[in-house]
Amino acid sequence: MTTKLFYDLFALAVFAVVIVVGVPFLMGFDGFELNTFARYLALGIVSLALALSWGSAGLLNLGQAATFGMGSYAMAMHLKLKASGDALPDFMGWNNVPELPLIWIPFHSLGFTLLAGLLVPAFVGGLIAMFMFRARIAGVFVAIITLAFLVAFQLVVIEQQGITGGQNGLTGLAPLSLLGWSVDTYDVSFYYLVAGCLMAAITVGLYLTHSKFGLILRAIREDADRTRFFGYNVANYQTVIFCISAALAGWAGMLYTLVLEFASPTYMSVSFSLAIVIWCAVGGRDSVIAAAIGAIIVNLLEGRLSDVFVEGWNLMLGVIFVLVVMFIPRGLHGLIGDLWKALNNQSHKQRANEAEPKLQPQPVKSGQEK
Amino acid sequence: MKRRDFLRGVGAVGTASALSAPAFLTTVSRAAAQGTDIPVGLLFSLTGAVAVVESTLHDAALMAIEEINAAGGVHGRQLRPIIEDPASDPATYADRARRLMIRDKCVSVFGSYTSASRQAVLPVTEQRKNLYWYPTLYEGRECSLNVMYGGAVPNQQQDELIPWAIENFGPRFYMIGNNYVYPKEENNYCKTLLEKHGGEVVHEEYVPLGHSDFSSVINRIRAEEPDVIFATVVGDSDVAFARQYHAAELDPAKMPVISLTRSEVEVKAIGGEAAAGHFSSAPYFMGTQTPENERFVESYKSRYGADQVTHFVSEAAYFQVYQFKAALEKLDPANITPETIRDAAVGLTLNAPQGEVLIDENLHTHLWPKIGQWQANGQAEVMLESQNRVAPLPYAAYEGQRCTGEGLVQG
Amino acid sequence: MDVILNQIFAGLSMASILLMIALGLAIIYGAMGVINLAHGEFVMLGAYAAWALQTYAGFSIIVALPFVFLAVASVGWIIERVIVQRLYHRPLDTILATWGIGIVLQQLVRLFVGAESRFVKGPEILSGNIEIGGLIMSNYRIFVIVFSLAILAASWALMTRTEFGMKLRAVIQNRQISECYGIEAKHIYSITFAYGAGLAGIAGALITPLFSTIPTMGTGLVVDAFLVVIVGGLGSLLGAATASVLIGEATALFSMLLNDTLGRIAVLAGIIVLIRFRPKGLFPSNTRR
Amino acid sequence: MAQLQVTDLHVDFGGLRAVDGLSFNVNEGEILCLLGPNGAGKSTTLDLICGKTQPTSGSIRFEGTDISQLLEFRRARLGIGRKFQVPSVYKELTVAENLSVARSRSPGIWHALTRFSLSDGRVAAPILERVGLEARASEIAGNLSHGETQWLEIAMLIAQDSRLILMDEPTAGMTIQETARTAEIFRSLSTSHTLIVVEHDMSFVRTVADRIVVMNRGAMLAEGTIEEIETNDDVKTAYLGH
Repeated sequence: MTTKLFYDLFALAVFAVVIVVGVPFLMGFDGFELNTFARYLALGIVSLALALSWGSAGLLNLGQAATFGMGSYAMAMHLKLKASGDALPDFMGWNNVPELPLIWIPFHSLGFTLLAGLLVPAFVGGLIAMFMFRARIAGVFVAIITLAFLVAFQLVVIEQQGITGGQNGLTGLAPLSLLGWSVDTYDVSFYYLVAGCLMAAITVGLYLTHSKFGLILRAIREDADRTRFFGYNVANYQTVIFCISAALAGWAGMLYTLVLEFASPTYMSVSFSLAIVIWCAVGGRDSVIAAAIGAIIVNLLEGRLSDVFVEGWNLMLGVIFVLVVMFIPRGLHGLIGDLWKALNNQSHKQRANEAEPKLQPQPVKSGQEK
Repeated sequence: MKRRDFLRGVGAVGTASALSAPAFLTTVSRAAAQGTDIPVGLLFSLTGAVAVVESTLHDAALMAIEEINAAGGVHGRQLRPIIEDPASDPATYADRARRLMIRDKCVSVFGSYTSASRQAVLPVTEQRKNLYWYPTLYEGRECSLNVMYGGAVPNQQQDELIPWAIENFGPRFYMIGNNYVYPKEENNYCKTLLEKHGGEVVHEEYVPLGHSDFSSVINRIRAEEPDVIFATVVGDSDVAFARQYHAAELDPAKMPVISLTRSEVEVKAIGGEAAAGHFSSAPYFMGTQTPENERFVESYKSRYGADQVTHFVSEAAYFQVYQFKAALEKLDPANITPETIRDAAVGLTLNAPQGEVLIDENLHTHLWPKIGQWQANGQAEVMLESQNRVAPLPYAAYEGQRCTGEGLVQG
Repeated sequence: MDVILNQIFAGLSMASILLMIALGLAIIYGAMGVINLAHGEFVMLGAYAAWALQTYAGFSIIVALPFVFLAVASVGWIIERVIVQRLYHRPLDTILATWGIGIVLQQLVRLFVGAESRFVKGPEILSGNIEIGGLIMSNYRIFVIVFSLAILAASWALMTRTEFGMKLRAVIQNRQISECYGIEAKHIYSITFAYGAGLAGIAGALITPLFSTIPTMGTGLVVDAFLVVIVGGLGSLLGAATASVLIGEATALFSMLLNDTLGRIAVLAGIIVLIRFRPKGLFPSNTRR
Repeated sequence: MAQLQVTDLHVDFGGLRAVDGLSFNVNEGEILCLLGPNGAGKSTTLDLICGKTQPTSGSIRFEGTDISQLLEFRRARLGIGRKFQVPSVYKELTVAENLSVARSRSPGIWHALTRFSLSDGRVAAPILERVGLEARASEIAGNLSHGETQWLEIAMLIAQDSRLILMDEPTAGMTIQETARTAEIFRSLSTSHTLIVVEHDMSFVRTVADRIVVMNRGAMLAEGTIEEIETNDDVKTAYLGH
């Protein structure tokens, strides 16, 4: 087992303990506080999904919010149908829609909804990825194309009011019932549902980054051409990671709808998409755990700052982002890594200094390997 | 220049302690150790796109709260405003509303301008049986038992307006609005009125929220030559529309824009010259002549600056706080809950700046609709004022549905 | 027929505004490869500068333009010196940093000037319309079109006909070698960034009579401007101009045939396809990489 | 039949004929050296064979299949490997990871998804030993010296195990000892691999080449053993400009 894998598993274990035991304990198992925290955890999943495509494969997907939104709407459609009973969802009446659109009908089934929330984003992500990567689009152009797609997609959602609820999104949703369990978002059990999903997502992410697949992605990130000459179909690799990342984003979106009890086109806005990038950057895009933690920390900080500085919190967040990008480009993960290294060197040195005078009086080379 | 303190900490919890490590994780309740204060939430965006309007609503509501406190509060208890900034983002509205209603145990929350933000706040409001005071005109078709609607619904804005417009300018209407539920619903209602009064729609179109280049729209208007431009464009879109309409030299005497959304705030940004000659329908204009309004405008200006304006949404944000206070006064101080406040508020009358308003059992407000023509000085001259207070019918466009004190009734 | 002519003019007018905004961005991106997401906020600062000069000093917009240019350019210069300069070797990170800068600028304006929409008066001489048959053209819009072409020409001359432009092109092609010849690349970059920011400022001042001046006004503009730059081709001024006209006219055409929302969606889809098949843009520069 | 058959190959770069009517064959197990003055089209020829550049006309057949229209990864899968002039290892990956990427017998996604990243460690160890990098397996490749980087790339080619290996100036920047060791490795490789080597170092060429092709202005100038080339008049003229 490599040290990196060991380090990641250790981090996962610590993180799991903090999330499963630490946080609920600190919050006194209070439903409201945990509900707020569940929101952060859901956002952690989408940040993690971005870390997979951006961190591992170097593909900056500024359209992550679009796939997140698809998952969110899939869940909202199911819950809206449930809330409407046999009647037509209310907003369709406002938009003079005479009967339930075809695309809504299968969302009566929860199973279909859950599948759609994963597969539709994956499918759409895959289409865009194939479209781009077959033509070897890379770097900034990936960012621009995905951004343009996001803007167009959000416009379509807003335009198709009869199907999507337009600007207001889908509101007035019923609670989810899962295998006979009616999900109360203010209950501790709901928090554990979301936490469990996050842990599962991290496990998937960790597996991917430690598989040979993850290795090839890192190779592609560094030099896609070189990797082609080893016989790897780079476009396929990029497409698959885009699909997986999109599916995870969709998953996060479904949870987000459950937490907030509505779906809104603002989940697909440019600023939300850039916010995901920021979370990922703050945590550290090289590690899926760090990216998830980044989302949690930034949102926690946002909640906290906005509590204390009603007027200045947005400004402070902006300043923090700029500072993070400038001074800790590899995020908290990189910072901790550097500190760890520095500490190691320090203790090496100390040990050398303490131990060596006894054995050998003359000065020797200390542990300053490059 | 800016009037708010830059880094104003809110609540009793000091900055340092609030940011300290253990408190960082858990969101400490600011309601703790506050004795007999009555916590009320203020949920208006101070940042982001909607802040243009919502910051004025915030100012008006806060002013009312502080006036009440200065006059001794209610039952000798002070109202304690708890301020949140939802940053124009529906998800943040939902999050902050949870804080106010659950953590801070506010007995009422005053907030928001757009329909999207109201609907984001609804789930938690209804689930917690809290009370949300919403001051904005809106599209109707909602009948929540937990929202106090202070603004006009379609019938209050349009019933007198449409026949008047047909009579004065002609029957051919061009509908332009932003692409969301409010303009669509207003237009739906407008169409039923047009049918009744012999008008017609020559074109109906919707532009995205925040749309800023109206060249194509103006070309179309020029080609269609309608009698009336029936506008439900909001915010900075409306400002851009009005300025470009003026720059294109379309004559308000021949083709006036009649807006349901344009208020003194927008006109100030449009510029009096460009806005002059066009019309708005609203229950309140800044120049309304009542003693209550004189007081309201004067103290608003002295507080926030002589260049500030009041308008039909900020007026509602202001009087709703007084309605809240009046409801509290009817209650036993030991029994103040959102639901008792609501029940006490039904049937209340209050001398608001626009005139005497009444809270209907459906929780909407009986208002005094007016039609104003904008002047070059940025004020409206009232052309027509309703003789009676008009009752709110949030389901006016839909036969067989009525919003009552028990909620929506069919048939 | 008149409708079509008017619509073509509307498209040109949109194109001129797009071009004004995109030009500074094209120069910055072309020279440094920096995706400057704070560009929209430079436009916003320009609008507010014009407002301040008009409200407190009584300057008409046109008189205010040089001051606006200098003011926003100096803000750009400071930002380049303090922040952007450190990120040239990390192009994707500049996206994030400049987005953060954008938030900060927006919030600073909101805190110190206020969130409300500000009124800026258009210049008197340019009010009114010119009518040629059924074609009605607003004088102010004509002015903006002419002005944007003038700025385009001036920028082109600056890049190709001056010593500064020569040095800049040298630095773009090979920074190390240029530095060996005594060209201070850092300095050149700062000035270029400031120039691009200044152009954005002018754009902001010029659109105030048409649009609404609020702290968030730049956010929506930057995405469009970016698409113009990418479609035009890396740093190509001619490309940016062509792309502006293309996008402006396409928007006008589609919004006539469909409506404004669908028009925008169609244009975005077209742009995506265009980037896919011509990632180097309409006018790829053949000097770099 | 020759393993690689290049027939009447042309390529234009915007009017510039980089390769102009080139034909040659390479037999299995042979080491072929490409010589020629700068700009003769040697690197371009390698680019054409491995798929980095598309020919304007002409054909390239590898083991009987026409590969001139295939994408580069397909050619790699058929068994063509490439070493570039500028050492191109993955500087952010460790030495062992570099080898793991290079070892691409099964380049499919499913295979990659079901293996851990260093699952071929056992295969990598002897290769690293062969190039003297066994002690640095977990070092980040970016930390290697220039010479070590060259070795790593050669190790990667060995790990890739292509039947035809294209080398662009493999000894550039190497010391005399290192060059000698490279020559040794090449000879041992040629028992099971075919090599095409672009090289300027004539002593190296003398040691390894079975056959030499001299190019000038995109076309073949001469072909033969080292002795034949050294006495060829055309070659002298081209090199000395007479």
